[in-house]
Amino acid sequence: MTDTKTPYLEQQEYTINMGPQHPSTHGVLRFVVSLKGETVDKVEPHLGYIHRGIEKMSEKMTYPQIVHLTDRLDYLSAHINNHALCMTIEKALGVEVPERVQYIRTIMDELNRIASHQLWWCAFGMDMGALTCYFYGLRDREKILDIFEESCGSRLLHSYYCPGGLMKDIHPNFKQRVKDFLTYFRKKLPEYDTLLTGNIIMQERTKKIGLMTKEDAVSFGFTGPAGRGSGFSCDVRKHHPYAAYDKVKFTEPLYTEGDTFSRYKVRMDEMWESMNIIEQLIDNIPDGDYQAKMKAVIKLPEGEYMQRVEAARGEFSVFIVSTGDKSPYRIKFRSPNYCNLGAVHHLSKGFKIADLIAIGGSLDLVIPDMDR
Amino acid sequence: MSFSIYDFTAFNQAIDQWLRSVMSPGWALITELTIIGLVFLLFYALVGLVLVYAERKVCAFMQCRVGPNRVGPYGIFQTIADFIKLLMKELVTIRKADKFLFTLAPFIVIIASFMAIATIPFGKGLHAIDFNIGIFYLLAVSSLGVIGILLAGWSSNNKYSLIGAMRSGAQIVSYELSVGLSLLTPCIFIGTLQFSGIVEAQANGWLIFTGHIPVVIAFVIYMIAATAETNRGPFDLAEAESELTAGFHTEYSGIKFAFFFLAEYMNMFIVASIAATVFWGGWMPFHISGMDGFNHVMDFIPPFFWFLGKTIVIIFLMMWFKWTFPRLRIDQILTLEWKYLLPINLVNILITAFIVLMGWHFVK
Amino acid sequence: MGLFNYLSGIYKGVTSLLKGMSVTGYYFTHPGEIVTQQYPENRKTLKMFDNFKGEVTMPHNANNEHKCTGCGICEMNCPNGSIEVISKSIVNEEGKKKRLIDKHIYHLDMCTFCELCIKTCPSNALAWGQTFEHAVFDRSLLTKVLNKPDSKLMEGVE
Amino acid sequence: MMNNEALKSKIQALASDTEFVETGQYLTASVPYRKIHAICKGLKEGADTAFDYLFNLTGIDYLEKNQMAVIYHLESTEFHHIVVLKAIIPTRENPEIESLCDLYAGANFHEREVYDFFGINFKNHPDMRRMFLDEISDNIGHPFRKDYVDEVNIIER
Repeated sequence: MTDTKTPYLEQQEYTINMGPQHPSTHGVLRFVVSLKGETVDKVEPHLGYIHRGIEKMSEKMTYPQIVHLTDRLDYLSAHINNHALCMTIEKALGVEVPERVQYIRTIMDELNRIASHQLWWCAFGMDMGALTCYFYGLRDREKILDIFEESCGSRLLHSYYCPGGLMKDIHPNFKQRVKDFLTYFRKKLPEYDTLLTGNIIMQERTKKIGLMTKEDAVSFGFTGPAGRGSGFSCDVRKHHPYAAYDKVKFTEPLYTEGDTFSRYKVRMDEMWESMNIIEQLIDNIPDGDYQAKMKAVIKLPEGEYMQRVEAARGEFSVFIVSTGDKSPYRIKFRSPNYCNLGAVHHLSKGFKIADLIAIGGSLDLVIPDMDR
Repeated sequence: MSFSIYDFTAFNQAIDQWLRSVMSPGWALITELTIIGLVFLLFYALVGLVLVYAERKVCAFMQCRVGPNRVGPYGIFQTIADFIKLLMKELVTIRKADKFLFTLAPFIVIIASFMAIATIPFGKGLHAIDFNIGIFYLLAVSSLGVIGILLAGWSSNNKYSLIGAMRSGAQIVSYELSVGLSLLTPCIFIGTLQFSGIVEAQANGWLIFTGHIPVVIAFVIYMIAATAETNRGPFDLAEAESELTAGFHTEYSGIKFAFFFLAEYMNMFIVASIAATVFWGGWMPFHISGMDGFNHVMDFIPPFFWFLGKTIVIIFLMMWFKWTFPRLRIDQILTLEWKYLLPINLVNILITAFIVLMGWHFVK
Repeated sequence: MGLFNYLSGIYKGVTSLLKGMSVTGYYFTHPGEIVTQQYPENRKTLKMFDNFKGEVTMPHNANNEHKCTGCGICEMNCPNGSIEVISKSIVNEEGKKKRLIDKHIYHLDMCTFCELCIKTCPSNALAWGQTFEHAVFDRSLLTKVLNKPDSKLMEGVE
Repeated sequence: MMNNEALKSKIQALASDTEFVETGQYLTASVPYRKIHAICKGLKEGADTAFDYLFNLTGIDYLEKNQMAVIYHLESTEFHHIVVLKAIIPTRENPEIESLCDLYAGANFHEREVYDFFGINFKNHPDMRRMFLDEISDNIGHPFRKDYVDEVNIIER
């Protein structure tokens, strides 16, 4: 059995505070790291610096209002979070969402996934010290953000989905822009590989670092690209398909090494897969309404509802306990980052402090998602 | 030799004689030292400003950006603006820091780089001092800088700084070996440690062209080791901004930080100029033996520009490294040194010695 | 064999590094690839997308008329209280009491751009504005009154 | 993949006084809270159930019924069947339930979060500390409880 204990720090240890303000914790996460020389002995995450109590706030809000709060969890996969909440509400109400909405949602989700992975790639490169990656990744991400801005109106926190459909229809340019982006990015993605993946320094830095076996990954609930790097087949899109994912063909990249490099490779492969998915859907968006008929005031029937989706960082799920009111009695967001963070000590024990940064980068931590 | 029009020896001697004629020899020496010091100080500041600007522009172009472009045309006054900002900033001292050492550290770093610049020949007769043990002196002096870094890390009373300083210590002490041994290869070929001698010996062709494969290998090793010695990416572990925030100079601000900053760029300039001098012939113009017409044309370009041009190319190479590669880990850095560079270097020196023994080399 | 591995490792490492350098070298020598936008200079040519969510506005027509009936649905739907509708009751010519909007106050500093007010407005009185340069020195300047002074309700809007 | 009936009988065998709700999406079992560890152990180790993946753990505060509940979502990575276990603790004063940390490593952080926000104490948890609010001074209570009052930060509209 894995040592799940996050140990108390003892007095004599050489500890450093990594965070709350540190260049590579990507937000206000604080690791208290106990070192033996350069080797990491214990890692203890301290959370709560930006906890906003979204779950508590949601208990006073109507369902359509909660949607915009889910954006602010994992802000890099805002569409996907919206999707999860909207699907939960739709499922509870038994609303049939138009086919067009399903397709658009799937495409948007995948675009969001690519954008998120691009940002991960550049931030990972930056964590490793290759600053140039950062600009290449952001440059390409900009194209996706333009697509989002044209259709949804904003670039990061879209609030584009609403229970029953979409806020507004896609822009007429949408299809063309997505196709342009795909041709553009298919050319640029191999460049990422030449610059960073193939680089001997990068490979030496990441291979056999931050090891996680499949059993441990399952036990930790280590989902998403991180889990798939350990051979844990955890793709919700594959196992519990939603939206239009049952209509497309895609493979789930799986690596069995369970090290930082395999987590890296999974994400790189996922970008290709996402492009494949979009390509299969973009020409077949059916005509129709962009919104199913909904009541003006949404009240969920009494009961418990759950919807799982595959966000860019792992499994995101929304759990709603309703008492038949217009706001939920209890809403819980199962955020992938929070569960992945639980494994940081397990992953980085015994490795160097520089490896801790690489491991953190390979988990792609987004702090607001943990500090819900 | 046809480049005598650019020979500064006579010019220097004229100044020397004039000074001695107007004052006692002792005062003349002091005056000369002061003048040289002032000239180098000016040069130092200028090179620092230019290199910072150049680095920003180079990395910007590599990253699909335009870089600084607001202060002055093409942003050329950006570094001056930054320097003024640094001058005006508050000097933060930490309560539990060792105040004396904390203040001393940046000076040691900058003095080390300042001393190293003295031996570099910018042109014929254009150097502060021409030791007959030039390279030896340079190696000795340039490794003083690590003391400053260690002091800075220790006295800051900051754990990040301490880790950074210790990394830097381990790294510089190791790479000092490679720098020294890789500079030995050309010295064996040429047979002198004096910089003027090294440059003169390359009159008929730069060492990198005439020195067989060993010199090329030595040059590559020198480039790697020199990048590591100056604490630049991909070997910038001492700073490692994603791991240690800013490493040994985390707690420094204002002009003290500017000293570290300037010293980093000066060190880069120094190691690049050594590479240019030892491997690429210093201020020696590009000559192809047998083509006199071509050689004469080359001679008309002043040696100072030859020297600067070569240095700039090597500095650009170092910038290119920094903005392309991810950072190494501390154990990998030491592995690279002790498992790869050092054995190759030793074998390389043996081969060089063998070549010289057999008399197969071109350099006289 | 060990020596061969050692040397091939060096060769592979060096080639991978050179490949990486070729990418950055390519961009260094191709200034056409620069993507930076010169922001304040390009204000004239900078056009936001049609759907861009800059701020909530209340479109008025040429006669200074808007469509807001003052029903307060936007205020009710706003998740963070960015909208306050202050309505007044007046008696029209026929002697009927009618609710009319006095002030439609919009706190831009609190707005999260969730679009619920615009989507739920029964008379489509609100729309997105395209301005995005909201930086001001005083926070109170971000509190805006959306209906223009002396504006009236458009004919035929109930 | 086991169907709901088979799962029901499995859980029934582990704890006889289990009630089932099947109206929702997943099979929900209201299990006696004292037996939660035994049930999860049985479900995890059973060869045909193999619930090895705890993907969600939630606390709920039922103020009117004077109950707290912990809800476990379990999935089998082998068979991909899902079961929801609902352990209702019939008190709001120092509620206590067994920890699942030794079965699921991921439960560690989930349980700390539930402890932090709901004040449900998990027995045998290796590190029962507050997760998010540990930097704040003590006695701030458990903010996700329905009767939590914070006059400064919670503004009722």
